[in-house]
This record gives sequence, structure tokens and C-alpha cells, in this order.
Amino acid sequence: MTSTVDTVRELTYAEAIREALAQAMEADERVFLFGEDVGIYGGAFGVTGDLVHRFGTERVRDTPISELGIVGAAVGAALAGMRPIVEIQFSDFTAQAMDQIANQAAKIHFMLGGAAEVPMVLRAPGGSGTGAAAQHSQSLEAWFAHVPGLKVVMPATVADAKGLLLAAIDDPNPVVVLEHKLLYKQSGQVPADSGRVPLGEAAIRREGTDLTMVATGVMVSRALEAADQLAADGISATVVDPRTLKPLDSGSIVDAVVATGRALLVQEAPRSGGFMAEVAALIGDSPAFGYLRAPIRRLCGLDVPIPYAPQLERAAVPQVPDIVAEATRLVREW
Amino acid sequence: MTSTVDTVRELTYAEAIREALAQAMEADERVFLFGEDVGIYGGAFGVTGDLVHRFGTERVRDTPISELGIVGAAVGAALAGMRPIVEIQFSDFTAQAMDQIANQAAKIHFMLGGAAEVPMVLRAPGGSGTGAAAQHSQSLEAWFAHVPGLKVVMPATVADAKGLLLAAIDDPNPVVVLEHKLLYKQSGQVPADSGRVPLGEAAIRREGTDLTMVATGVMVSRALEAADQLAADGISATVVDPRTLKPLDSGSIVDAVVATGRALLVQEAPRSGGFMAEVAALIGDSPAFGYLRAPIRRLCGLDVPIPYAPQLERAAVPQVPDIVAEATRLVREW
Amino acid sequence: MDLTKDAEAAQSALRTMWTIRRFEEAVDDLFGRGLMHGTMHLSIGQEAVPTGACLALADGDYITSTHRGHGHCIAKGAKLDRMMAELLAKETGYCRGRGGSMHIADVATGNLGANGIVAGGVPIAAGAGLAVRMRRQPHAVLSFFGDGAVNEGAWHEGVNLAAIWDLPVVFVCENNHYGMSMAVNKAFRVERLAERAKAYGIPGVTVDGNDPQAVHDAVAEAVERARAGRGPSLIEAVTYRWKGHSKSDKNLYRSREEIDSWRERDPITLFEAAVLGSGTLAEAELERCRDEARDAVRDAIRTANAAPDAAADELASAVYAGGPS
Amino acid sequence: MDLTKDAEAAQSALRTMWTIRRFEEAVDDLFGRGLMHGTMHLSIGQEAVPTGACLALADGDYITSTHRGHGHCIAKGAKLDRMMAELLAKETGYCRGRGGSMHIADVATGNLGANGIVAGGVPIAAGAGLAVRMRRQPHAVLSFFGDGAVNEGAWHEGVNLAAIWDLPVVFVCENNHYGMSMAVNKAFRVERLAERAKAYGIPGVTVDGNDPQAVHDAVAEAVERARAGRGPSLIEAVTYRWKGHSKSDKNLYRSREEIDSWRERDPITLFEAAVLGSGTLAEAELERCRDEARDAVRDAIRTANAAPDAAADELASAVYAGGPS
Ligand SMILES: Cc1ncc(C[n+]2csc(CCOP(=O)(O)OP(=O)(O)O)c2C)c(N)n1
Ligand SMILES: Cc1ncc(C[n+]2csc(CCOP(=O)(O)OP(=O)(O)O)c2C)c(N)n1
Ligand SMILES: [Mg+2]
Ligand SMILES: [Mg+2]
Repeated sequence: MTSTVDTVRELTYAEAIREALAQAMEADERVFLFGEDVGIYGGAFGVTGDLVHRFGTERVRDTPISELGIVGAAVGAALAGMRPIVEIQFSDFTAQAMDQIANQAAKIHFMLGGAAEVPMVLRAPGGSGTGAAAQHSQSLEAWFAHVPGLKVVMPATVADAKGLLLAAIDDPNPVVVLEHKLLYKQSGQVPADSGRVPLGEAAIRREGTDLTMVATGVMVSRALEAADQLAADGISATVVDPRTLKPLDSGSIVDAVVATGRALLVQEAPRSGGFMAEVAALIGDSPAFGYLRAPIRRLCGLDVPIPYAPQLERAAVPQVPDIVAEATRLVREW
Repeated sequence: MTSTVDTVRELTYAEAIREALAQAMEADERVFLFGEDVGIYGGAFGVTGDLVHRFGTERVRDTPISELGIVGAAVGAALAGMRPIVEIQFSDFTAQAMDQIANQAAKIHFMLGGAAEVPMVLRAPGGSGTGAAAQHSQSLEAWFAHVPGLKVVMPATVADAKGLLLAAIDDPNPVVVLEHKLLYKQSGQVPADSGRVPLGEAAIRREGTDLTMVATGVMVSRALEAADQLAADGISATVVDPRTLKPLDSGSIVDAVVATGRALLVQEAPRSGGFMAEVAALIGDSPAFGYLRAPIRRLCGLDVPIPYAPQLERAAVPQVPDIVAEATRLVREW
Repeated sequence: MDLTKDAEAAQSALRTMWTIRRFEEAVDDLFGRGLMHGTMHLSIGQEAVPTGACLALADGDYITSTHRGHGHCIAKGAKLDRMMAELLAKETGYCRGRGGSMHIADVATGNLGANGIVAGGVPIAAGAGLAVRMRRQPHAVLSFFGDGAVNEGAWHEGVNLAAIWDLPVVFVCENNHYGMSMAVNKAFRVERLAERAKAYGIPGVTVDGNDPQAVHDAVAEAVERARAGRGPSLIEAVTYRWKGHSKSDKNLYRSREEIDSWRERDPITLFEAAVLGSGTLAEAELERCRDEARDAVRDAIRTANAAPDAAADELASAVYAGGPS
Repeated sequence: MDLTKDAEAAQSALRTMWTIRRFEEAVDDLFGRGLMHGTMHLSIGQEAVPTGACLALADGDYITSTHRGHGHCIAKGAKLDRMMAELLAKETGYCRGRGGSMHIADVATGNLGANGIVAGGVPIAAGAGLAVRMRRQPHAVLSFFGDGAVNEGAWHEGVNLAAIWDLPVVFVCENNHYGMSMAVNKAFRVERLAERAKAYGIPGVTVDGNDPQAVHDAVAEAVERARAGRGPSLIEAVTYRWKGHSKSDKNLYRSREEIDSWRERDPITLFEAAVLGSGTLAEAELERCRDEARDAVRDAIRTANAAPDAAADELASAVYAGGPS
């Protein structure tokens, strides 16, 4: 970290994460990684890559398959002064570790009256689209966003993959970083040195006048693609990417809806009780309420487990044409 | 079950559950109970009581402390032809069992293309108010309501405690029954024989003209008490108790909001990402949208873990005066 | 049952092992050519375990399986065309294209399902054992899992429940030396995984997982014990997977030599040599087993390919049993 | 260290045991009179375990504790008035009234917290051990848990991690014969819970948990081993809780005779007899220990009662470290 001019290069989302991990480990010896196959294998999705060769097997530590134990060990290591970063191979397996995530990590600072901190990061990939079926494809952000004490981020761009992770590592609280499998190979511009993205700030990815689309994860790029198509059709859309789900930058969302009068909320997760329900609820009880020209619409994954067959898997979550169609309806009919 | 006239008696919520369990076990030998301390101890909250003496230790089976194993065993027993009913001592410990609940029980019917069914019931008490602090007081319904494949009920009355449980036991799917600790000792009228309450039907607990309150769990009785006080103040409230969260009777909720033009959604769980966000979202994208005279308001638990101290615990979740105040504001200001 | 002495048993074992081998090779090929979706965990090199184990089971017995479950499914009696149809995302697949490789199962033959969750099937097996016991059925339940599963909490809890309740469950660990890339000797501080059995007060044995006879004998004894109400057993079958863990595997964690040394201990070759050596089967009979397996897999692919693709229109109604809700 | 021969150590052990006993009695009384809220899990009868164990620890060492954690907290050096203040929901309580009995901890003395989750502290202890190891500190971590915790997945996973990484952790099982109402002989198919240690390749011993010397010796040896980098150990301390599990307990699962037989093996009475018998302490010195404990608890109640109630106004800002967000 000696250069002073911050160069911007093209990296993949996975490389950007790896760069953040490496920089954090270089900057602070308390930072270390552990998880299943993060060492010599380089991570199930290749995210940790060669880090074990650069930092050794102590700091890039392979674990047995025991998610609850891994997260619990991260909690203990954090309590005893380290800054652990845990990789859970698929976010679906956070179910195994939910006690340590929700009952321990999230609550300890509060339960102990502030006498202890649990500065840890839990990285896990979510999402469908790889044919991995129902137990390897979920989008579980709503679970975590409902747990007081956790912070939750969902990087949707390559730069955010690095920037949000660096901010998460700095944070004195447990932060759940939900990556997306389909994004790992996507490329984008990333600042070499800094590039921290503060937690709790949404990004306005595009500004328009007819409707506001709020989207998370892989739906951000789909919403942007849809917005391009809509523009060709004379519909002008704002796209808001909350980036951090907890704490949520509700101000940016509300402002955008005030400006456009319509809201289309797009998520991959099943509709019922998904995170966009929270977004809809906050819009419906915000100053934007008085500006609404149309119902607050959600476009979500179906309320089904993710199926294996590619044609079924595609049908289970919103695709670009679905977004275009729904946005068009919302604007034309209201 | 030989009587023909259905007598209505006064039972406690815990007794009503026990009666449902006993009747289901008498009617169907495949039904059995297991969980921690459900046998000789009679259940941590006394729900199973003397059932072990009536049905024996095979069918009212004490388990070691191993929630994941217990729920997994229920899944396996259900797959192999039984109708297991599992008690998880505090709903907080479903975190331990989340893989078997969400990744196995909920998904197996779908993943196996319909070739198998998982008819099981998971009973667990939620809620605060007993000074049991953060790891024994959560209201986690939103987690389950977000999992396709699960059905979720929250009985708020003594009659529903029996009736919904009987329906849950009949159902060929995994059903999560979230009881409330503060209700166990409450008394109410219960039909002796039948009294099944179909899943998926809301109850309109009170009808009014100025606003609709939607409330779950222990908040139902608080909303009703608030409605009494509001009535004295000239405000007329409808109170809707969804009873089943999944599948949700959205029609009844929407109709009620159409009729009153205002919605106050009351839950004990923390606000962010709670179940009432889903209710707000569905109202905001329903025919009721056009009838709304006020923003869709939520009154929820604070976004904090439940604290131990009684004065803090009370402050963390909605109390009757809070409901009265919020409802009054909503009606007077809009 | 002496598989190497009894001609019928030998043929059956050999046909099953070849069928698994050919099936997995076909999957590898179809996947490599982009005709199959998702990810695939192949069991080439491990065929002796499901083969030997399932030969010790009877109708009505249950199994639970894993992400590496094609072999279990075949050995328990599933139809190849419906398996292949599942992997090819067809409506005629066992799961109607909804489950794929990681959830493949022929429930009718007692397979309660492959499982994408490591150790997920272990407590489920305990529960199936409990059901069998409570229904006073004569069945046993066999739970397959990998070495990696043994360190999961689910494994610990599931095995303990079966142990304390004397449930008729046989726990079969396919120790192929790695949980993905994690070597057994790094993930455990015991020499033999079967040693873990003592912690639950149940018998534990380690057998050569490349020898269907050894697997069969250990499982048969455990099944007998289970049926007699004397509780569960743990069997560690030591074997090796030839292929990478899944498609993303670059085999960085093991050496070429190690892989080669295990290929030299090919369970099928060894078994063929044994039955030939003992004079139980002649070369022509071996050849027929091989051909039958090859043809069966080819037929399965043909039948599956001709079937209609899984249909997306009924997705939402497929979530709940007992009709839409 | 010979607790019964060394006068200072004997006094220290005795004072700690009496303090725990008097503290728990006071809690029982306050709770019974409705002056305390929630639920309480008392450790009367089990005082020798935390006392003997913590005497083997040094400054900088960590412990993780349980729902039955008052004794651990006291033995590790917490201040009684701040503990009592916590239970009385005061702002001066260790957790500012937010945690109560099940989360009580004096983090400054290395107590990483009582835990309302059975076995919740076990993987946390492994993680603390990992931190100690990575930071090249000379500390050990001691994890207390009950017999019931041993069947949890968290226990299995936490112990295995500590074992494979040679972490400086001492696992101390307070086997009081029941997990709530579940008898150890129903929940396990092994005679001694220490047998489970073998499954992880670590030493396991069973000691008399009513004898602080026996507990101390076993823990001291394990701590030495831990500090020397030779990995974790499992110690099963057999003891008994005199009171019900918590307030809802009607003691239906055990007999009056059983309880009485254990009351006759009161760890404090036995220890007093031993130090008196060996001439290490005179009756007057015993009396002083008792008085000091009684007075300390009385003072703590007085101080705590005088403190302000925990304040509800800062609740929301107390959730996250590093300021509101
Ligand atoms: C709970 C869980 N954790 C992690 C994974 C990812 N994963 C799939 S297979 C595997 C390795 C399993 O090893 P083992 O049990 O030995 O079976 P093998 O693959 O060797 O047959 C891992 C880590 C998973 N599917 N489920
Ligand atoms: C994960 C979990 N399951 C269940 C409980 C409820 N519970 C609290 S203490 C207890 C018994 C614990 O037994 P043991 O570990 O032997 O400790 P003891 O109470 O005997 O000290 C139970 C079942 C819990 N707190 N956490
Ligand atoms: Mg393996
Ligand atoms: Mg105990």
C-alpha cells in the first residue's frame, strides 16, 4: 500500500474480493480467513485463489465441513481480539450456522451491555442460475436483515465487491456479505488502493423520471438492462441499488420514489416475506406515500424452491423481459 | 371421540394444545410427539403435561438436546410414514435446526418432484415478556414465512391453539406452529370434539370503520384491548388476525383495508424485515391502494435483541398504550 | 453371501458396478459436451460401496444418499432412464427436473433422496429408523455419507439419536480421503473414522471400500443387528474417487501418483480378477455384464433424450403436497 | 497445588465455594420473593467445579460459560455487586440489565459470557483458542458446559476444530446427571462422557466434580498441556445440582432419595472436613471464610439495590458497536 495515485483497473468480481481480502490481511495482522476449501483449492468459486500461497495456511485456513463450528470459532476469535473473515461455501449453509450467526454474533455486543465486540465478516454466495438446485441457490438476505445486530451487504458491482468488503472488515460488528455466483466472473473497474464503500449508502445507478426500480444483487444489472430497453420505448427509469440492506439507506430510496411517483421493487428471492417487502413497507409509510401515482409493485422470485432444470430455474426468478414488461405495465396503466 | 354434541369448555391455551395433541394421537397411531423434556417433565411450559402417562414414552418421547437431529428425525419419520410432531423448547432454537427445517422439510416434496411428502408439525413458543432475554424471546415468524414449502401458523386465541394445531397435523406438509409464551396460561372457550380451524383463513376479531389493525400472536389481544380504548375515544377499529401467515389470507386483509382506508400493522418482532412488511407490501399493491387515506403504518418491536430488564423488555415491543397512540395519530392526522 | 463364489451374486455385483461406472462416464461425457446442466459429483472408483452395501438390503429397506448419489440410486434399484431423464431436465425424470443430480431418488425403491447438504441425510435416516421401529416393520435403514460429513453437527446428533434408541440404522461412511479438498488426516485427529462409533456406544468397523465383498459382509452383519433390535452400526468403507470433486476441481490438493495408485486398485478390475480366479465366472460372462451395463446406459440416454423437457408451467403448484394453497 | 495442604489455597477455594453458595441462595431468595425477574439456573451443589477449575487458570486466560453460569463468573473473579446489579436489572450490572443471568459476564476477567444456548460457548471457546494461538499468547481457554451440551452439534464441531488445530482449550463438562429432565443414561449410550474424547483424538478424564482438588488437578494438567501447544482435553466433572433445573421444575424425573444422597456429598462440607482433618485450617478460619462470603454477598445486594435501574432510553443505540447506525 505505498502508491499514492489510485489506479483503476479492470478486475472480475471474484478478483476484486480477493484483492480486498489481501489488502486487509496486509494492513492488519488480526485479519484472517477461514472456511471450507479456501486454501489450496482456492475456494469453491475460486474467490480466495492463491491467497494461501501469499499468506500461509495459518491465515488462510481450511476447515472441516462444520459451518456452525466455523462461525462459532469466528465469534470466539473476534471476541478474543482477531478480525476473522469466514467463507460459507453456499449461503444456503448459513442455515447450519444460524445459531452462531443470529443468536451469538448478532446479539453478544448488546447482551453483554456493550462490554464486548464481535468484529467479523461472513461472506457467502447466494442466488440461482447455475443449475445447482434448491439447496444451493437461495437468496436468504431477508433472514439476516431481520436480525438486529447484523449488518448486511449485497455487492452488485465489481467495485462494490471490493469496497463494501473493505468497509465490512473495518466494521466492529458482524457483517454478512452476500455475494452472487453469477457475478463472480463479471468484470469491472476497481480502484487499486482504497475504494472503500461506506456501509449504509445506496447507489443511484441510473436516473429517470417515470419510475424508480429498486433492485439487489444480480437484479441490479438486470434492472439496468431493462432500463435501457425501456428508454428505447420512451420510459425513463431510475435504478437504485441499496447495496447495504442493514442499515438501509431509506432516504435515497424514498427520494427516488418521490421524484418518479412509481416504484418497482425487484428481487431474486421468493416474494413472500422477502427483503423488498421491507422496501415496499417503508415507501408506503414515508413522505413518498403522497407522491405515489401507482401501487408499489414487487417483481420477485416465485414462492418456490429453485428447481434444477434450466428452463424451470429461469422461470423461477425475474429475467430482463419480465422487468421490462412489469415496468411498462406500471407506467402505462397508472 | 364418541360424543356427538360438541361441548364448549373453558381451557387454557396450553391445555387446548394438549387436547389437540391427545385427540390427534388417539385418532391416528402415526401421530407421535418428541422433543426436549416433553415426557416426564411435561414440557418446559407444561404443554405436554401428562401426555406421557396417557400415551407412553414411545409416543411422547424425550430427546437429548439436539434440535437439528430432532427435526431431521422428524423429517425422516414423516418420509417413512409417520406424522411426527416436534416441540422445540423455545423458537429461538429453531436456529439450530434451520437446515432441516428450511433446506430439507420445506423442499423435499418439491425437489423429489412430488414423489414424497413430509407431513410434520413443528411447535415452538416465541415471544418476549418473561425476562428470558435475547436468546429465549424472539419472534421469528418472518424467517419461516419466507421459506417456500413451509406453512406457518400463529394461534392467538385458545380456540385457535387447538383448531390450528389439528389442521396442521392433518396437513400433508411441514407446518410451523408458533405459540406464544405469554398466552399459555390464558383461558378461553374451546370446542371439545372438533374445532379444526382451516389453514389459510384470517379471523376478523372486531369490525370497525376508521382503521384496520392487523396483528399477530400476543399482539392480537393487545390490539383488541387498544380497540376498546379507541372506541371510548370515538375511533372505530377493525382487528384482523391472519392466524396463518403462510398461506396468507390476503383477501380478508385487503377487504378490511378497503373498508376502512387506513392500516396499522402490529407485530412483536423487530420492524426491519418483519412479517408486517409483507402485509404492508401486499396492501400497497392491492385494490386497497386506491382506498388508502393514510400511509400504511407499522408498529413493531424495536430493532433490538430482547433485553432482560423488565422495564427494557417492555420498551422493546408494542404495548397497549403504544397501539392506542399510534392508531389515534393515524386516524386524527390523516 | 459370497459374491465371488456365487455366480448369480457375482454377476449381479458386477453388473451393478459396471452400470454405475458407465452411467457416471456417460454423465461426465454429456456434461463435458454441455448437454447437461448444473454440477455433477461422480462416483467413479467408489462403485464397490453402494454395490456391496445394497446387496445386503431387502425390499422395504430404506437408504439416504448424498450429493454423490448416482451409485446409491442405481444400486438400490432405480431405473436408469428415469435417472438420466432427471439429469437431462426432462419431465419424465424422477424429480420431474426439479431436483437434478443432487436430489435424485427413486422413492419407490426406498431411496429417501440424494441430499445436497453434507450430512443432511443422517438425522433423516435416524428418523426413518424410528418410523420403522414404531411401525414394527422388519426394515433397516442405510445411510450413506462421506468422510466430510462426519464432522458435521447433523451427523453427531443423528447418530446419537439412533444409538440411544437402538434404531435399525446402518451408517456407511464412504471415506474417499477427501471432503472436497480437505484431507481426512487434516480434518480428523483419529486414524480411523470408525473409531468415532465408540463415542456413541455402537460398533464401528473399517473395511476395504474397493471390495464389494468386504462392504457387503460388514453391512449384512450390521443389518442383521439392526433388524434384531440391537441398534445401529458404523461402517467405514475406505475408497477413492478418481474424478475431481465436481467440475470446478483442479485437483491441486492431491498428486497424480496418488490418483494413479488408486486407479490401480480399481474395484471392478479387482473383483473381475477375483471371480475369474475363483472360476465363478468365465471371461465371456464378464463380457456380458459389461455389455449389459453399456447397453442399459445407452438405452437410458436414448429414452431420456426422447422425453419432453420438464415443464415450467406447474412450478408454483408443485411446492405443497395436497394441492395448491 | 494441594488445596487441602496449602492454607492460602484452601482458604481461597473455600471462600469461592461459599461465595457461590451464598450468592445462589440469595438469588433463590430474591427470586422467590418476586424481587428478581426472568428465570434463574442455580449451581448449588456444583460449586467445586468452577472453583477447582478456575484456580488452575491465570490472568489472561478465558472462559466460556453457560445458562448455569453464576459460579463460573464468580470463580473467574467477577465483582459480586455488579453481578447482583445485573440480576436486579440495574444500570450498573455487568450487562447494563440487557443480559441478565443467562448472559452474565465480566469480560475484563476473561469471561466471554454465559450463554443461553446449550453448547453455544463451545465453538466460541475453540475460536478464542484459535485467537490465542494466532496471537502467540500464553493463554488457555476453558469452556464450561453441561452433560446435555455434549449431544449438540455445536459441541461436536467445536471440539473437533480445537482438536485438529491443537488449540489451547480445556473442555470441562459439568455432568450433573441431567440435561433439564433428561437423564444422562438415556441421552447417551456410553458410561462416561469422557469417553467421547477419543473420537477427537484428545485425552478425556472423569473426575469427582464435588472435590475441588480433583477438578483442579485435572484442569491444571490440561491447561499445562494446552499452553505447551499439545492441544485440548476433555474433563468430565461428575456432580449434582440440588435445586430444580429452573423455577418451572417440579423434580418429577428424580427421587427425593437421590437428591438427598447427593446433598450428603456436599462439596463444601467434604472440603471443610478435609482441610480440618489435615490440620491446614482451623475451625475459626473456616468460620471466617463463611462469614466473608456471607458478608460479600450481603454487601453486593446492598450496593446493587442502591444503583439506578437500567435505562430504557438508550436501547436502540446499544445494538451496534461503534456508534449508532
Ligand atoms: C452443509 C454443507 N456444507 C458444505 C457443502 C459443500 N460440499 C459439497 S460436497 C462437499 C465435500 C463432501 O465431502 P464428503 O462428505 O467426504 O463426500 P465426498 O464429496 O467425498 O463424496 C462439500 C464441502 C455442502 N454441500 N453442504
Ligand atoms: C440449544 C438449546 N436447546 C435447549 C435449551 C433449553 N435448555 C436450557 S438448559 C437445558 C438443559 C441443559 O442441560 P446441561 O447442558 O446438562 O446443563 P445443566 O442445566 O444440567 O447445568 C435445556 C434443555 C437451550 N437453552 N438451548
Ligand atoms: Mg469424501
Ligand atoms: Mg446437566
